[in-house]
Amino acid sequence: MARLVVLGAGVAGHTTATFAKKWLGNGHEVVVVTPNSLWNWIPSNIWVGVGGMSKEDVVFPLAPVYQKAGIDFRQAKAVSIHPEGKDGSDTPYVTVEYTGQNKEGQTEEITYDYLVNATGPKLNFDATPGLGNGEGGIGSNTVSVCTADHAVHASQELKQVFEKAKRGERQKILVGTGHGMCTCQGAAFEYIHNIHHEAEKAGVRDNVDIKWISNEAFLGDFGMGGMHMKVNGYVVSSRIFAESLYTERNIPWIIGAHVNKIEEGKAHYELLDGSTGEEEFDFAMLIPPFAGAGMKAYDKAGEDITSKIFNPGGFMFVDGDYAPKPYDEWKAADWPRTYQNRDYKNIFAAGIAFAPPHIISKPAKSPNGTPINPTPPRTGMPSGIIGKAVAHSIVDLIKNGSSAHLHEASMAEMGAACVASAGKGLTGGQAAAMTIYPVVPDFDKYPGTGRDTEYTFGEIGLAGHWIKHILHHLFIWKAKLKPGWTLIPE
Amino acid sequence: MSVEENFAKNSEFNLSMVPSKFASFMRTCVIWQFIRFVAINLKMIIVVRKSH
Amino acid sequence: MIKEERNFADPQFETAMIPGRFQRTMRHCIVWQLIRMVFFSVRSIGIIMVNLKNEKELPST
Amino acid sequence: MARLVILGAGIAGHTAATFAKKWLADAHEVVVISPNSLWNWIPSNIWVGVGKMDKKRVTFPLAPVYAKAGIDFRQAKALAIYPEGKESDKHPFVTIEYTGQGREGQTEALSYDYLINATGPKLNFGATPGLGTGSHIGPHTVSVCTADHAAEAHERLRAILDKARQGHRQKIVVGTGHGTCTCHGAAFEYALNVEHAARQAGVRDRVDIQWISNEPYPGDFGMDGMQLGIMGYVTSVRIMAESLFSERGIHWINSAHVSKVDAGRLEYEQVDGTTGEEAFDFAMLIPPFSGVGLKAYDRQGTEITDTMFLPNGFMRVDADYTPKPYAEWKASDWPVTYRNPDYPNVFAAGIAFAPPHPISKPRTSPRGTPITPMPPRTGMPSGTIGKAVAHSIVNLIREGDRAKLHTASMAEMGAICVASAGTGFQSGQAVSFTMYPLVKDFETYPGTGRDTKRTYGEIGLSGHWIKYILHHLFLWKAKLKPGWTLIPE
Repeated sequence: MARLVVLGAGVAGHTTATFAKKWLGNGHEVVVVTPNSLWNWIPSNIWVGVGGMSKEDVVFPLAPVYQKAGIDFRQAKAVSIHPEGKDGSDTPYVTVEYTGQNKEGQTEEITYDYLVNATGPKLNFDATPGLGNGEGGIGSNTVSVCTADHAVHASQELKQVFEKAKRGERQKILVGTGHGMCTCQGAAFEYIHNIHHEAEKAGVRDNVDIKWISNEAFLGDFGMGGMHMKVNGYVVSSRIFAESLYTERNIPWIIGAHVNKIEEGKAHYELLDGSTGEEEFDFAMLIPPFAGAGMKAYDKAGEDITSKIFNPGGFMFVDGDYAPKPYDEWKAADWPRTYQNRDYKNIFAAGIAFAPPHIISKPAKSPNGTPINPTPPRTGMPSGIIGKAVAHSIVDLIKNGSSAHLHEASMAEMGAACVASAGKGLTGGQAAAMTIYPVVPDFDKYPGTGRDTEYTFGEIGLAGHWIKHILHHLFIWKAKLKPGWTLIPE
Repeated sequence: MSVEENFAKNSEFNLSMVPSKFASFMRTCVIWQFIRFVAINLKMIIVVRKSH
Repeated sequence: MIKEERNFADPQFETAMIPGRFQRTMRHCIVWQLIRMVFFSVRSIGIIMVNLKNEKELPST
Repeated sequence: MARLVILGAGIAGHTAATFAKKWLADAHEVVVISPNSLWNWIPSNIWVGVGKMDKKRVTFPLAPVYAKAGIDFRQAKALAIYPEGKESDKHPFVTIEYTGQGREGQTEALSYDYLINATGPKLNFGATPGLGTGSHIGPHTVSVCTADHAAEAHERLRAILDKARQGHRQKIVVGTGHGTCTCHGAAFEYALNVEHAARQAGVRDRVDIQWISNEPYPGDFGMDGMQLGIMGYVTSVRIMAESLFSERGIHWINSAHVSKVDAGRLEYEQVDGTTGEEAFDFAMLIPPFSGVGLKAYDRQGTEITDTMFLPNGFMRVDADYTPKPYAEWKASDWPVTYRNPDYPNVFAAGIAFAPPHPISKPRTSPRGTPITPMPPRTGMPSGTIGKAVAHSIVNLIREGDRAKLHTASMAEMGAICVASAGTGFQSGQAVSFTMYPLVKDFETYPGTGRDTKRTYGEIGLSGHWIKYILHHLFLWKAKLKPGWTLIPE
């Protein structure tokens, strides 16, 4: 009987755990370690952030679902990995610290045969002074929509801003990224357009200035170096697509910006050309940069081997090619395929937790040396696909031994469907529906745009909103393991 | 006419394609969007199948 | 190799809309282009009518 | 019996002359003075330049047409205007020098009651060293501004395509030869037609095509660009122009003043002060336009050229020429009747009238070189203005000084423009534009300065058909064949 320990119950971890359990049955053990008691469908948080949904609509308690599935659930935070065991035992284990289940603060060692690191990101608010409260939480100056609780807070603040605007006070809203190395521009993109939509519905749009600020080199980069997609029979850069949408909605943009300091009602930033500026606001939603969850690793002797297993950002090394190379030597083949740790073959990393070999956008620095470039998104559909492939590999390893064939899910051979909401409403809503193939551009296969324009496509309209709404229910259904959940693709 | 005034507000808006009244209407026209709904779903299913 | 993708390899061509196969075909589809010609002619007549309408008579000074 | 003298037989002059004669009939005299014996449908010259038409198909002799219409045609060049006559005879007159009709070199004084200056542009090749001297093109570049130039351009282009066929890489540069050029449309069409020709010849991959222009971006066209309706969107023509170049692999250099041309090499300066050079095997560079260099004298014989003409040689009309900063320019600055403010019996039509200011934003390089595209006044606006001026003069002749004048303000005038992107009944393409108004009017249209319902563009084969039909239609009209008056300008 083997034991698989999954750290994290986000899209990647939950997918890995549920599929592994389904395939392994009761013959083996699946343990999930996560500090949160609730599962959260993160893509819908932006709707919570504008008051279109309540927190209850986007979360559900994990414990009953795992109990029914026969998964051992520990509401705890992973602290360290000991892949070689310790003195007197070769069995690898992780130490965890409970955050719930009436064992708060207790630590425990959980041994594993196979480990999946799917801890997701740490929301690194501290990277920018004023962005957070110094404890990794959200500060009083800006709001966030990264968690359901953050989004609830954001919606309350936004309501006040709208009320002031209704009374005739001019309000300034700033949405974007709070640091030069942020990813997840998509969420901020959705949020700004949802704010615009809600402001119009509330009849206060004329009294509200909405502005975008982000670390992208151009609007529509999204951390993927932009993309060229089919629109109306033309192939266009996502830059035109995005700029058009912002123009249509009268949202000006500041681009290539590293937000380096937040004060009450004011954001300071540095631009790619080295110039600096500041922007005042009454309400700001700035996405924090992501870091690894901050786990440590120790060898048998108790020596710290964190830097061997994790990159300096705290993301885990897997089977990617991490040799530093200049931008034009980057290859699609550098990207990991199996997500197996390069040193410990029984450890895998899925979702945001794995270290990408390099960013996808073109790296850029300001003259002062500040790197200002979006880091690659690893959320949503790719997370799910990677989680499932990793589960598949581990199940085969358990069943067939170490000679088993590993399953592959390279982001350079993976497409993604992405629906970015631009306003909620059954008949008045809109969303940009995009498909992109592959996520990481492959210039050898597709010289020019790096992607297959037959499958890279974008369109905005009500249909996109319907899709996003259906996906919301579909994925919550799937995550709850309700009948037919395996039929729903990642 | 209302949205195209945006062009005048900001010079960086000049490289944009702003939908006319007809295009804006089609974006929320239920019948047309239902057709697009089916079309987009087909496209997405193709990409999902290619990715696994 | 698809034509429109090759063109995007040059950074100067980034902000362009390059027609895909369908658009390129439509540009040379005789039936569709006949319709477009009628359409454009109607538009042109509109412009000519406006020009005629705008030709005013001013008193000589 | 009054005499109307028209200087120039281009689109504006020919339109004015033929309509004036039709309306005035035999009761009054219409005299046309033009140094050229042939009428030329200039928009089709670009097809001559790629060898798709020969010179004969875009020109015809003027003399027989005018003889039939009863217009007095003098193949001569206008030298000077004497709007106050002489001390001895107060009747105004122009002096001309014959260039044909067996009287070459003879000069003559021709009195007039009304005068229309429709002399068009002087092709000022001399403005850029190496582009040419004076109004004559130099050996290094070609032009498509006249039918003869276009025919020569084709000869040289053919040689270039032959060399490419033999495997030699060839570099073609097309664009404007000076910082103050206008008429980008012709160069734009030529660039696309050359690309089309290279593709048809099967040598496109051995020919590099480079666009160089004084516009701030492709698609400015001297009109500050435009926002047009296309496929249900409103977008800047810049996207459309850049897309066309991108689709066809034509690179562009913007905001460039070509400062010097040598054999196979040109130097340019950009608005940000940077300089560069471009080697070429074949270059078609449009020269800047200036007035033809008419002089004017008062009764005593004192030169008054400066009061009748602006320094660039274009004639003052009823526009507001007060220098103003860009932000204060108004649609109402533009002329309405094209009447000279000092001499009410003198009018200017087409390129010959002085525009009050550019339409594009004027810019200068750090060294002080102006790099500003000048407003186009060709094609449809020329014809419309010519007809309105003829109308006014006919009224004046018939009804005296109290008569009403006709208006044709470019700020209230729409234009139709079809820019060829390659010929062929099935393989051709052209961009068809309609725009209204020509001069942006931000008071009436606060967004884009133009009415986007009437400003529209589309590319396709149908555009080519339209351009082809227009070619025949306007030649028919210019030849005054049956029904010519039904064809609008």
